[in-house]
Parts: sequence; C-alpha cells; structure tokens
Amino acid sequence: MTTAALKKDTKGTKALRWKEIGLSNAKVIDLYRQMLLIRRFEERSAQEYGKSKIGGFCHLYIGQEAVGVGAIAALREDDYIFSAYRDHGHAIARGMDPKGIMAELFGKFTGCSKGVGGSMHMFDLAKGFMGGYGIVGGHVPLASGTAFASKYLGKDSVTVCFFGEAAANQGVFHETLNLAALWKLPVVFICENNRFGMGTAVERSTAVWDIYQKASAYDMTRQWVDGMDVLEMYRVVKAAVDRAREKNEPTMLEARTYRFRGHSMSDPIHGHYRTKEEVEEQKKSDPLLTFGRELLEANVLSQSVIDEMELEIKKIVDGSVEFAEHSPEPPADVLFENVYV
Amino acid sequence: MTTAALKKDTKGTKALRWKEIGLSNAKVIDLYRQMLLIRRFEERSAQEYGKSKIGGFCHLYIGQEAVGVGAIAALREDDYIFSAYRDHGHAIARGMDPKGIMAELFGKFTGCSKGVGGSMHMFDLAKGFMGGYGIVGGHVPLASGTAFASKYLGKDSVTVCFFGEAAANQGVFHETLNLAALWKLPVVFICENNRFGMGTAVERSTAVWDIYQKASAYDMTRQWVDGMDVLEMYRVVKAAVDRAREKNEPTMLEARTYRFRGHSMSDPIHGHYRTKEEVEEQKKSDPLLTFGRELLEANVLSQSVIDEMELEIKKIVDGSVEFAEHSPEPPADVLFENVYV
Amino acid sequence: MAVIAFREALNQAMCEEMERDPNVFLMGEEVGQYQGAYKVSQGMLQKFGEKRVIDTPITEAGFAGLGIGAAMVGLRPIVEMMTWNFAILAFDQLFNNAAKIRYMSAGQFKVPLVVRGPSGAAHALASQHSQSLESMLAHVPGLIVIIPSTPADGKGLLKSAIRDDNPVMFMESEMMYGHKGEVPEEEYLIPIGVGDIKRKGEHVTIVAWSKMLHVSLAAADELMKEGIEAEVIDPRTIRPLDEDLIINSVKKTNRCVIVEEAWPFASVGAEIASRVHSKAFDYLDAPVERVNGADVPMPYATNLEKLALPSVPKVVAAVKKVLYR
Amino acid sequence: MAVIAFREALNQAMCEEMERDPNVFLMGEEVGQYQGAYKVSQGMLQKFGEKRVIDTPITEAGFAGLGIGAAMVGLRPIVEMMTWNFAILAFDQLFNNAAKIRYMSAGQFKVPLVVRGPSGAAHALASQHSQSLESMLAHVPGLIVIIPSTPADGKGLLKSAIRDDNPVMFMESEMMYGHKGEVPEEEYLIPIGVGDIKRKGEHVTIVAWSKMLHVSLAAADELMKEGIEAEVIDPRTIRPLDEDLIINSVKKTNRCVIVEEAWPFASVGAEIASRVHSKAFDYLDAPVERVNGADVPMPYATNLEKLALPSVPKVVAAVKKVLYR
Ligand SMILES: Cc1ncc(C[n+]2csc(CCOP(=O)(O)OP(=O)(O)O)c2C)c(N)n1
Ligand SMILES: Cc1ncc(C[n+]2csc(CCOP(=O)(O)OP(=O)(O)O)c2C)c(N)n1
Ligand SMILES: [Mg+2]
Ligand SMILES: [Mg+2]
Repeated sequence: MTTAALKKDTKGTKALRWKEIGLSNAKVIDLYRQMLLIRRFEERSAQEYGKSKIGGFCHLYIGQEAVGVGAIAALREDDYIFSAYRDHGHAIARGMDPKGIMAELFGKFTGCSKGVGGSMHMFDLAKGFMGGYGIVGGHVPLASGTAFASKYLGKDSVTVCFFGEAAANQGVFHETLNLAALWKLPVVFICENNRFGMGTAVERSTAVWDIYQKASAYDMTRQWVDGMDVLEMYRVVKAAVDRAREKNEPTMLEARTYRFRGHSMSDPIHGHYRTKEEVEEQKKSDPLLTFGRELLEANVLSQSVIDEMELEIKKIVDGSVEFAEHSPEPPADVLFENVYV
Repeated sequence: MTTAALKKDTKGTKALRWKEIGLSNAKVIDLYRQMLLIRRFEERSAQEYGKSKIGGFCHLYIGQEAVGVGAIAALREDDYIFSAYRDHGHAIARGMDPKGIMAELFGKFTGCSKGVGGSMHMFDLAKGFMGGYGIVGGHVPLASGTAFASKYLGKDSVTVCFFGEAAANQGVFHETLNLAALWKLPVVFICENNRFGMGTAVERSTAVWDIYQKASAYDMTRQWVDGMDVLEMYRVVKAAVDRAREKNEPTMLEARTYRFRGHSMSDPIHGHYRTKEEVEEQKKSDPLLTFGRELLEANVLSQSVIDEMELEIKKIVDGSVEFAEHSPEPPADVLFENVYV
Repeated sequence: MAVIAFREALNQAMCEEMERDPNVFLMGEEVGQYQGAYKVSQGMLQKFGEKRVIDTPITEAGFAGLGIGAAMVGLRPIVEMMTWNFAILAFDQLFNNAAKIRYMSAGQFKVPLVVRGPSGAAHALASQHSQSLESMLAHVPGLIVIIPSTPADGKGLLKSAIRDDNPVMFMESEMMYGHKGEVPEEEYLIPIGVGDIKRKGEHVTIVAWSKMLHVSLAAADELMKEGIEAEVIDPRTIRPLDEDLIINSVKKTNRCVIVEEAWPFASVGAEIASRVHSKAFDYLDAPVERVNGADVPMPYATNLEKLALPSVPKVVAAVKKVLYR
Repeated sequence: MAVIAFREALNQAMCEEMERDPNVFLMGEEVGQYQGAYKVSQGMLQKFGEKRVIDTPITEAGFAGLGIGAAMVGLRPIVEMMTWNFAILAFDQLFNNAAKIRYMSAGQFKVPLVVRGPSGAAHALASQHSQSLESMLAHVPGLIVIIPSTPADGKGLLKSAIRDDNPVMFMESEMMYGHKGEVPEEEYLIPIGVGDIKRKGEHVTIVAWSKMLHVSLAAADELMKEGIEAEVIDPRTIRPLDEDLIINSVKKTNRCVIVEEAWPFASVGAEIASRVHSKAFDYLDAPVERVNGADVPMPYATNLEKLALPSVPKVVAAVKKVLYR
C-alpha cells in the first residue's frame, strides 16, 4: 500500500449532503462555528504559549477539528468521552467553557481541572468528559470500563475514545479491543490518523497502514472515514454510536486527518520528518476551508455571517484569555488536596 | 465459528507422507521415539511430583508432543528456541539431556539451570534453548530480539517462539508481532492452541477463535496446523523457517492441539471447565497413538521395535531420576551467584 | 467466633459486600467457572452469576484499566490478579491512572477500585513467581496498600477496602490462604491505616506483616524461653502507615527489628527504619535491625529458597543483636 | 577540558562506544530521523546509519523485550525511553526478564543492556510526565541503576554502562540536558558504584543526585554565608550504592541530610537514611533529615510544582534542623 492510499478519496458532489443525514442548516453552521472556535482558540493558545503564559507540553489540534467536532456532534449528553493529551479541541467540541479550558492552560484555579491537570489533563464530570491522558494508549482501556459500566448498570450511554494512530501500536490497545469485542461493549474507538506519531510516519511504525484493519484481529466492525470532512465524521460516528447504543456493538474507526502544526508547541511543523510542501499540500483539505466553501456555495453561509462569527469567536477567545489572566493561581494547600478521598 | 471448527480436519490417506516431505524412515522413527520419550519422561515427572520430589508448579506437555517434536525437528542447531513454563517437552525435543532436565525438576545442582531455574525456567546455552519463562506472553518479545540479532549480525539463525493461545491476548504479543512484521525479522511464532488457558476455553477469552488470524493485523504470513500430527508440524514449520532464513519473513502459526493433563500438576484434568468425555474424545487423536499406528501400518515400525524402544526409554527415564536423586542440592553460596556478572 | 481459613474470610468479605452493594463486582482470571486459581472466589459465580463474577482473558493491563474506567462512573470493581507478580503488567494503569485520576481531575472523579491477589513466595515457584512488591506500590501517592496477616484482619480490611473510595491494593499470601483463625460471626469492619499489636512485650519491638508476622510470632515464642519479651506489631496497612503505633512501642522498648519478605533496597522496611530512627532517635538503645528476603531473584531449589527467606533463627538473631545479647 | 552540555556528553559516550564496538546500537522512539526527542542522539543516524540507530514504534514493552533478547546473544543495545515515565509499560520486561535471566539460567546468559532516558519533573508536565522512579528500579536485584548529575559523570558512566555486562538503568534529567560542564578531551571511564564528593565540608553531609545535587550545591553556598560548611555527596550510582563514602562522611560531620526529588515512601532516600542511622549510629548528633518531592502526583500549575519540589530554602532549613540552629 502506498502513502497515497492513506489520503482521503473524493466523495463527489457535496451539495446539501447534510440534509440526507438529517442535519439542519442551523446545525451545520454550528459545526462550522465549532471548528472555527477551536481553530482560533488554539491559535491564541499558541500565542500565549509563546508568551510563556502556558507551560509544559501543549499539543494543538489544528487541522484535525473536523474529527472531534463531527464525532462529538453525534453524541448524547450522557455519553462518555476519553481523549489523550491532544484534548483541547475535544473539550471545546463537547461544549466545555473556553474560559475554563484557557484557565487550565494558564494553570489557574478556575481551570476545568483547577490548574492541577493542565493541557494534557482536561476533565469535566458534568459533560461526561472523562479526561485527557498523557501516556500514549494508556486511556484506551478506561474507555472499555465506562462502556462496561453502562452495560452493567443498564444505561444506554455510549463511550467514545479518541487516540492517535501511533497509539494503536501499544499492547493495551490490543488488549482493550479484544475485551470490547469479546464482551460486546458499547464503545466507539476513534483513531485519529494524522499520519505521524511525533516525527514518525505511520509507514515507519506499523506493518499495516490501514489502521482500522487492526480491528480485524477481533472481528470488530471497522472502517475508515475522511477526517477532514466534518459531515462524514458525523455520519459514520452516528451510525457507530447507534450500533453501540442499540446493540452493544463496538466499532473501530480510523479518521484520516492531518496535523498542521508541530507535534507539540516545542516541536517543528516540518523538518526532518516531513516537508513544508507536504504540509502545504495537506492544508488544501483544511476542514474550515473546504466546509466553509461548501456552505458558502450552498448559500447557507455568507461571508458577512462568517465575519460576524469571527468577531463573536474573537470575543470568546479574548474573553477566555482575559478570564485566565485575571484568575488566581491554585492556593498552596491545593497541592495536597485530592490525593485521597 | 463453532468449537468444532477448532478441531483438526482430516488430511486423507497418510501412507508414506514423510517421503513427500523428504524424511527418511529412520527420521520418522526418531520423531516417534522423541514423542515417546517426552511422554514417558513427563509421566514419570508426574509420579515424582506426587512423591514431592519435584516442587512448585509443574506444567506437563502430555498430548502436545507432536507440536514441539515436529517443529523443533525442522530447526538447525544454531537456531534459537524460546518456550514458556510448559517447557520440558521442548527441551527434550531440542536434545537436552533428560538427566539435566530431571535434575532441574528436582532442584539439583546438576540441573540444566543448576536447580535455580526449575520447571518453568529451563535453559541451555549450547543448544540455543533460550529458556522457559513464567510470565504469560512475557518471553514473546525476547524472541524478536534474537531474530533481530541474527539479522543485525548477518547470521542466518532463525528464532522459534512457543506460547499458548491465551498468551495471544497479552499486549506484548501484539507489540512484538508488529515489530517482527515491520522490521522483517527471521522469527516463527508458534501458538500452541490447546483450547484452554488454565480453565478458560479459548472461546471465552478471545473474540477471534482462529488464533492465527490475529496476525492479519500485521499482514504477517499465517496459517493453522494440525498440532496432533507431527509430520504436518514438521512440514509447515520447515517451510516457515526456510522463509525466515532465506527472506527474513516472519510467520505466525497456530498449532491446534490438546492438553491431556491438568494445567499444572495442582490443577484438575477435567471438572468445572471441561468434561471427562471431551478429554477422552480428544485422546483419540493422541499423536503417539495415531502416528504409531501410521508407522505400524506402513511397516516402518513393528510392535517389537516399539517394545524395545519403550525399554530403552524406560532406562533413560529411570536413569534421569536416578541421576537427579543422587545429585547434590545447589550449595548455599549459589544463592548469591549470578545476580550480577 | 467461627474458625475459618483466610481464603474463606476473604470470600465472605466479598460476598457480604456484593450482597450489600449491587455495584460491587469481581473480575479476574479464573475467578468464575474455575472457582478461583486459589479458590478465594469459590462458589461466587454460582451465587452472583456471570454478570458480577467475570472471567477475564490473560490481559492484566486491559482489565485493570477496564476496572479503573468502571470505577470512574460509580461501579466498585474488585479486580483479582492471579498473583501480584503479574500485576507488573498493569503498573502503568495502577500508577498513572488509578493513583492519579482523582488528583488530575481536581477531585471530579474518584476510583473506588480494589486490586487484590496473592503476593510473595509460595513453595519453589522460582524467580518470576515469588516477588513481594508492596514497596513499589506503597511508593505511589494515590494508592492505598493493605497486607493483612490473619483471617479476621483480612475480612475486616477487605470489606473496608471495598467500601473505600480510593484505589486499594490488597495483598494476600498464597501460603496463608489455608491459615485458620477466629472470625467474628457478626458483621465488622477494620479501619484502613490502623495497625495492631499482635503480641505485647517490653524488651523489643518487632514490626512485621503478612507471612512474616507469623515468623515473628514464632520467633517471639523462642525468645520468651530466654526471657525476652518481644512486642510484635502488625501494621496491616502499609500505606497509610500507622506510624504512631510503631513509634510509641519503640519508645517503650527502645529497640526495633523489622521483618520483611521483600528485597531490602528501598523497601517498606527501609521507610519504617528511617522513621523509627528519626522519630525515636533519643529512645533507641541500638540501631534498628532489618531482616529481609535475600537481595536476589528467588531460586527454585527448596534449600536455597529456605535460605532466601526470613526465618525464626534470623529474627531471633536480629533481636539478640539489638539487645546486645 | 572542553565545556559541553550534558546531552552532548551523553551523545559522545554513545558515539565513542558505537565506534569502538559494532555490536552496540541505539533504539528508541524518535532517536533517528527526528534526532531524538531531547536531541541526545543528534546526528547519530547520519553517523551510524539506520542499521544502528533505530526508530521504534511506541511500544515500550515490545522494544525493551526485543533489546533484552538481542543482548542475550551478544548485542549491546542502548534502549532509549523517551522518558522513564513511559518505561513503566516495560517494567515487566525489565524486572522479570532483564533482571532475572542471568540468575534463572544459572549464569548461562547475560543481558548487557542499557536502558536510558530522562527522569523526573521538567516544567509543568503534570502528574503522568514528572515522576522520579529510581526507587522502584533500585529495589530489584539484577538491575544496576545510575543517575549522574554532571556532563563529565554522565559521559564516563554511560560509557561504563554500555561496556557493563549487566542490565543498566541509566536515568538522566530533562532539565539537565542543557547544563554545561567540563569534560576531559581524552577517553575516560567512571566506574559504576563509586560515588563522588562534589563539595568538601565539615559540618554536615548532604547526599543528593541528579537535579537535586545542584539544588544541594546551591544550598551549600547559602549555608557557607552563615559559616556552615556542607559536604555534598553524589552517589552517582544508586545500585550498587557507594555506602562507605556516605557513612565515612557522616562519621566526620555527624549530621546528614538526604535530598531527593522522588516521593518519600520507601524511596532510595529511605534506604540511605536507614543505613546511615544503622552504620553511623554512634556518630549521629541528630536524626537524618530527608527532603523529598511532595508525596503527591505532580500538579501542573507552576506555583504548585515549585512547592512540590525540593528547593534551596528547604535544604537550608533541613541542614539547620540537624545542626539545631
Ligand atoms: C507510553 C508513551 N510513550 C511515549 C510518549 C511520548 N509521546 C507523546 S505523544 C507521542 C506520539 C503519539 O502519536 P499518535 O498516537 O499518533 O498521536 P498524535 O500525537 O499524532 O495525536 C509520543 C511518542 C508518551 N506520552 N507515552
Ligand atoms: C501475566 C501472567 N498472568 C497470569 C499467569 C498465570 N497463568 C500461568 S499459565 C496461564 C494460562 C496460560 O494459557 P496458555 O497461554 O493457553 O498456555 P497453556 O498453559 O495452555 O500452555 C495462566 C493464567 C501468568 N503466569 N502470567
Ligand atoms: Mg498521530
Ligand atoms: Mg492454552
């Protein structure tokens, strides 16, 4: 299989595709808006990181917005979401307050994890946002646990777990897929194949480049999705979530996407591992660009509406930085809180 | 897939099958003899365990002899073998001295691991017997290491790794197969599917019952073999070993076999997890029975020759017990030896 | 009081808590159909059914992680590790997830999980199957480590562990499953973090847990013959440690011996010795003596294994040393 | 002597040993094409090629095990863990295989393996990425644990580690990779198991390693202003520990402070404290003081992280405490 095969194939005309999958104009405008909010929020995060307002590792989601936004739009409020360390986008898509997310990045007490979690460990119990995790692959079995609990408790909450394609090489991924398939757990595994694990291209780290096919070892329903297409993400994840909810059938999805920025703020966008040209080429399928164009062509969005949207979002992002700036650091005694109940 | 599908399918007439795969009469008689030696050696081990001459866990290979004997017959002296805790049969098939093996079981200084390793940890550097290991799945990556070394050093030694079907659920098995396939390592993974991991039937522990198909996730050459047929084992492993030696192509084999005894000496032969009837039924394909019959029918063996063989083997087994009995325990200072070089 | 075996006491604790709380369930290798590798879960599948007594594949990291996730949303899993040696495969799940989720989430989530199974050497199980790993577990903030030595303590502490909202590492002993002891008929709990004086004495304090508690009690009998009265303290919980109980005893006896099956380097015994020296500095008449398992992988040969483990003579010798006898 | 950065010294050590012995190779995540996550292997792929500088998938248990197997048949792998936090996934391979194969096989096989990578907190990496796990590694017989604190020590010890026939756990510090220091031009080795007196003093012995050595030296400067002369000892190797160097110093100063980034419970510091108390019992004028990282998962917020780590004021306070000042 060639690298090219990893790129998305075209899906022909898209005119009003969303109607066919039951989405209103208002809804798709909101999907676009969510992607834009994530993009602007992260661009601002990058700036604040540059100003050392944000510390540690900071993994941006820029380029992958359609995956999280489309997938999470297919979920119910009582569903569970697990993310890894590249979790800001998922948190925003889940409707977590940008103020709390930015404050968390700033390490402030008003953050969604009170400043003790940080960029890699955003949590929101109320939103069923089960957390961002920093050990590659380490959170995958947790997702089978909440899915197990739904089944055990007779609840029909579904669990969705996001992770990268490189994480699929970890043993615990294999163990978890076997458990989920064997016990028929209501969980949807969404592998965000952005082509690289840090600086290692997928072709150099795994023997089978169609990541979704790894699920064949567990006879699990599987497919790949165009992760640069928010509607496709919604459509495919919705179907998988419904299967999980109605039939306790787990699914493994591979969302083919691309990371426009470096692995983390401290890593280069291109260099030893990929060329500037490759990145530029990929940016042609920027979900904001393509979906924006689609909505404009369909006259669902007009440039003026987009401009308003940009203004409104700028306010939100500025507000979140404002909020973070003026929030207090966690008081000293927080250091020893929550080690034990 | 049904349980039945896990049972071997018939391969029609076997008349002089070995000629077709280039084995002489003398050689197949030797294969039969090796299986008989393992059988008698282990039956005696069981008795000695009953007399508390042997301690700890003691996992018998009885019923699975054709797997180890057929597979190891396909190896060269400079090839490497890794086993798990069910390692006595593999050690004997590799030509290790029964005296040293029995002495090891007795915990004597003359044992192949000087009595410090025991039943689960037989080692023989000279024979390329890289050891028996007690952590389920834990030895699998080691096998990729010796295979890696062969390639690195430009040697054409092949590594064979034996493990049970339940071990294939461990994450490190997945990690290792990916590495072996990705880096094209000269290793043959032989999963001895004896239908149970302790008391858990394969159908209750894994989502895909055709264990060899797990290798599809790594696009690795794979197939299942009748593990009750020593010639089939030889034929298929020989082909895999040749591929590894000549093309650095790894292979995953599933040998379908059956454990006639309990998981270890302290476990029941049947009970909660399988019926007496099932065990009796399976014993009809006892490799000694079926292969013996085949050789008799082909007049390659006669009952009198078998009787002589039994006598000769009895001498060897008695001799090994004799030897073990009269060997010294490890001296006290051995306790602190070999912790560090 | 009824006299029952350690395994039976643990079985009762699990059954009682499962009857009490439908969210408690047992998961692990061979816990169900096989009735438990060491028969601790005997009869539980029949009593509670497949939904609550679950046989797992051999996939320690996977099912430990599954248990943690389930605990995050309100279930109270009891995860049985066939032995703690195998739990090393799940250390990432236990150290990086179970121990940290509450902290990382600023208290939004808790992990009411119990991980239990046998620990330490049995008979001739050799190096990979004979490890006492409590020191590694106790090093990690966020985890609770319990290691009882009698059926009564085992039952009372396991019930408390199951009701506790923190991840509890519960370490048993293969060799002790058959030990019999008196266990109250009526329901009772033993608080986590509270040690117990298993034998009163004036001349020396011996701190020991699990199997070593029994070695120490036997040594105390020996010592008695020579008029040496040893006070034997069983911490029962390693983390949090009942430091006061130990320190106060040493302030009384002025001498301390720690008996531990684990390897010596950076062990729980080292921690206790360090604290006793610091907190009873002006009371100690002799340096604390530590009796440990030999600092080697466990050998198979029975004669060597015996030499590798703490024994009555070794404890007696250590006590005499601190008494300058 | 040339003044070079810690990362450069480590790079030189690996390059020199790879030039010297064709069986030495480097394997790990991002060590090749990416030039190393922390640039320790900068330029090595270009110098030695893909055969000897190998990028691995993210599969710590798998490539650690592969390294162990390769070492069993004569190769001398250097396995880089991107950080030691991730090595927990390979603990079974390190504890049950690397540490035990020589013993189980009665000396037939050896495992000349080096596992190396950064350890401890960097800046705001939060709980899963800020752990100092040397206490767990040092608990295991069969493993050697080295944790240098200067470029010169790092180079000399890494070269010794690569030539050593035992599995060596080599712990670096993300924060120290940029530290510059003098390194001899000519080839040299530093023996494993030999500590170093980094500063001479008469009034108190401070034992510290890795980042904490530098905190301790800074504290010593502070103390000097008040006329307190601290002797600062860097064990450099944790296992085997250069006990005599420490004990002899304490016999001279009669006071000891141990500064350690790791969590306190059952830590290396506990082991050293226990030994100092026992072996210098009659020389100590005050109980040993231990300064540790806070006994909590590491928080993200910089203000809290700072509070969680040992600092100059904390060390100064501990020293004054043992001096009753
Ligand atoms: C167990 C473990 N190993 C290594 C790392 C360091 N690391 C963090 S992210 C990463 C790459 C992961 O790539 P992928 O899974 O594809 O996710 P992506 O970053 O592309 O979203 C690595 C190597 C880690 N955090 N955990
Ligand atoms: C990591 C680990 N978990 C559990 C065990 C206990 N155990 C030893 S053998 C075994 C069953 C393994 O079955 P399988 O892999 O099919 O091999 P078989 O015994 O059938 O040859 C179990 C659960 C172990 N030794 N290691
Ligand atoms: Mg990726
Ligand atoms: Mg089996």
